[in-house]
Amino acid sequence: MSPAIGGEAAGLLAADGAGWSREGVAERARRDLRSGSFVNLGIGIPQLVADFVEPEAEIYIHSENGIIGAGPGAAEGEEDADIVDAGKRHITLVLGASTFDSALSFAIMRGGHLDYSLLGGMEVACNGDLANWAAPGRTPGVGGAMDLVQGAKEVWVLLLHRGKGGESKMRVRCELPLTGAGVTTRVYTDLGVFEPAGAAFRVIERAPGVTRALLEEATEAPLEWPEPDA
Amino acid sequence: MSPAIGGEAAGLLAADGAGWSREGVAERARRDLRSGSFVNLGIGIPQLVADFVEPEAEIYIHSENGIIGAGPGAAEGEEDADIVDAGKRHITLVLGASTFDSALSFAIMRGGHLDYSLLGGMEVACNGDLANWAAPGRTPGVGGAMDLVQGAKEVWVLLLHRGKGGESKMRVRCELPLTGAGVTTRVYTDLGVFEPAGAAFRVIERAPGVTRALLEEATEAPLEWPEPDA
Amino acid sequence: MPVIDKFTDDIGSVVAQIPDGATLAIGGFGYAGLPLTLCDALCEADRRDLTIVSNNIGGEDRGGGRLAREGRVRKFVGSFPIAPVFTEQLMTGRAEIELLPQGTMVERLRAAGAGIGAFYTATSVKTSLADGTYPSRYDADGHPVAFMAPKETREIDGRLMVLEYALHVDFAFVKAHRADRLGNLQFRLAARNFNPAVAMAAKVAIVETEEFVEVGDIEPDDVHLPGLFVDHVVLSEGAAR
Amino acid sequence: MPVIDKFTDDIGSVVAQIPDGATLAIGGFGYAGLPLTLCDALCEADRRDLTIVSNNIGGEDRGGGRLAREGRVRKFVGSFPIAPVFTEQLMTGRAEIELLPQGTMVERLRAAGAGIGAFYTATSVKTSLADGTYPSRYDADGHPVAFMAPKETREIDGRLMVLEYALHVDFAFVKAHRADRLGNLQFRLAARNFNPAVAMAAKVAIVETEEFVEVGDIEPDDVHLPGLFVDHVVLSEGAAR
Repeated sequence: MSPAIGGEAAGLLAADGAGWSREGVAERARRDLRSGSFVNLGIGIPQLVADFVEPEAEIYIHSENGIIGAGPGAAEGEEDADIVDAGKRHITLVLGASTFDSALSFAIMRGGHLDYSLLGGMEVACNGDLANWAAPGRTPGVGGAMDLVQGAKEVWVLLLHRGKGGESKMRVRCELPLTGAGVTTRVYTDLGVFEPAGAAFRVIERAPGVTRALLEEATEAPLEWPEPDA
Repeated sequence: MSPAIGGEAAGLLAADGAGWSREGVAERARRDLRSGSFVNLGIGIPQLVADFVEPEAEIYIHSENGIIGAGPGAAEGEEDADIVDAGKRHITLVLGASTFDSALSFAIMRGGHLDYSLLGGMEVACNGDLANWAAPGRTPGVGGAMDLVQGAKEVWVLLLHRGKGGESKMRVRCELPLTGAGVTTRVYTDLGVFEPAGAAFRVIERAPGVTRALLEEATEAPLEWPEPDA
Repeated sequence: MPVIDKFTDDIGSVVAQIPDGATLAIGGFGYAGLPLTLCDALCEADRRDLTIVSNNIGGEDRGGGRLAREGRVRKFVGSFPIAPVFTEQLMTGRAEIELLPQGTMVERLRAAGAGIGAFYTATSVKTSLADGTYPSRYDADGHPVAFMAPKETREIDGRLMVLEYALHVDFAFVKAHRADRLGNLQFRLAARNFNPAVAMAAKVAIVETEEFVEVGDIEPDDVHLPGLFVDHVVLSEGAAR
Repeated sequence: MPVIDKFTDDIGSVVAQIPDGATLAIGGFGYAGLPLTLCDALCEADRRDLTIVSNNIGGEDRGGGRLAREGRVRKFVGSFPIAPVFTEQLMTGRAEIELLPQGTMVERLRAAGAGIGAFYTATSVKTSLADGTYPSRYDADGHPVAFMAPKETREIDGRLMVLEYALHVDFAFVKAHRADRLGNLQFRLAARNFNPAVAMAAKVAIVETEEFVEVGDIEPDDVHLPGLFVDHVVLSEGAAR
């Protein structure tokens, strides 16, 4: 799988320092992961989440190619040809890891046994639709993206709120080909945390320094504010 | 699985010593098994086939509960609680055996990976229909019988030609509930070897001392004789 | 204190969460891989009206056999109902049956665990288990009053097949050879049988193990069922921790 | 001389039975479990017009990547077509594609091996891979001229699912860690991946192994794929017998 495919599109970070960095988005999402859970980290910002998971939390990472308990990258010279992750990088296994064939690996996803599936996104819509696999002008590859959005107890999309040209990736309807319809349960962007609520995104949290006006400008879809929000 | 269920019905051996014994039927069927093949032996006469398979033939026996390479019964005092066959007897494993879960075990059957499935029969019809799981007045249990008739390259039925009352088990149509429709590829009885040919059983071989008249009397279905047969 | 610790000594509390009327799948073939300790605990908790999904019922004195003998089984789903007491309850209208070919049963459990909604198989096509003529319930006088639903058929690649749906269960009883606190399981030889499939199909999978080991003691390739399928682990009676 | 001996040194003869135009499934994810020796032999045998079923094509220089680079792939069935040369052939009408979600691909292979005719899954429902809008073939100018067939849908348990058929293949290339002359295979860690499924789905499964061992050297519980799924075993290049 090429990291260029099936993940996020390039995006624009808020120019004035408001909001989170890519790492900040990953760190913010990690804070919501329950200790002792099983999680798949897709390509893009989700991969960064691993850096914020301390071993004591016992959050086990599933890799679609047949691993539960994927660990950090292998040190140079200590790569094992038979241990790679979904991005084909040489990694390590943590204590208590298990390895299995792809049929079981996708049974784990589709069967609803993962607590969280974290994915990158090109576009996400307030009805929960996600587009993250086919961008114009690229050779289309789908990998495990369509499997990863089916079955996990929570499907979180981690992406930058706006594209390079400033266009909103938080849409009423996705224009790019869908990865899954109505599958997203939560969205983490550089500007905040959101939940698809049908006709609008419900605002769960604004990132530091992000004003209500900025959010409304940056979001194509309507926003639904919590009652006490100013 | 109880040996009383899913196998053969009691039967009548030719009174005058003509034909094969139950062991003889098993031995005759074994002669047609290719060396180096994989075979499942159902309850009834098929179980006796194992006694005629010499180790040098490398015929590997599949047991539906998750074994390839089922060996002879365990010696007294040497039983391993985790090694039983489809009849729940304590057995041994041969060198090169493999063990696996039931999902794979039945994938092996249904997927057509066994060379032979040998089953007992209550009735078999010349259209290939087999009834071997539900007899009147018994609690119905089906076990793996319906799986065993699907997928194996050859499905052989081993049974006595006639029931206790002398009634033919080689029928135009099965009266008992079917295990599978049109599944039988060959039939071995105490009186001979046959192939379902649609509207008749084709006679492949008569057992020693079995006359054409005896066969015709003992068989409800029409018989199709090979050209040069007297 | 580790974050994940599925092991407990308190079998009673684990079994207590199973209510009367629950659907429970039980691993094992004969006594191999049969979770005896858990079945005994369920009997001692006096649970009734259970729907039991297992290959057989009554082939053994303990396990499902004991559940049937004590009249705790309202419905049996499986391939071999050979407990005379269950048969008698069935034929007098006090119990029900869904009879499944063994391979279809395990594939339906796997489908439930694997997110497959339904599948087509040739097994049971053109038989009474597929055509709506097999009685699932009798009246007090032993006359059939309900039948298993006829199975939808479809020709695939020139072969007639029946449609079989995923078989989800509330709870599973699983017998493992070795288990760690993460719930990683290793089975042994022919004791593996239905155990992985029942665990995968269950909302709550309860495991008894012959041996409880440290995390890492089971090599990654020897984990036959990863811990994320498992909710609770207890020791089999007679096993030493 | 044993009756069953699937091992041979003569890779050329084994590969020679694969004709031009064959359908071939290849195991491996990245280089882990990728049968390089067999893929090289197929290139050296100069086979063309192949239908290749594998997770990706062109992610690696060797394996499927080499087959694509040398223009041997008429149709790719899998989840990641990332060889530029294949893309160019696709967009100029010289190659075709059937794009599958990775999990659907492996489940379709397993179904073929397990005698399951078809199954329902929610994966790809309401996407272009299921609604008949994804191009499978282009003309010389890069305009789509054929599309993947729309997938039948059905609601199961309140969830919309698509029907996926078993994916049978003529041949499979499999990479094992250890193999014996019966064809019993053991894989290692993340090199297992698609290898069992491609072997199960194939009429003829051809294995290369890192190590060739005696019958009995692989314990019964460590046989990840029993020999009856395997037809031929060769040694991987660089591996010592």
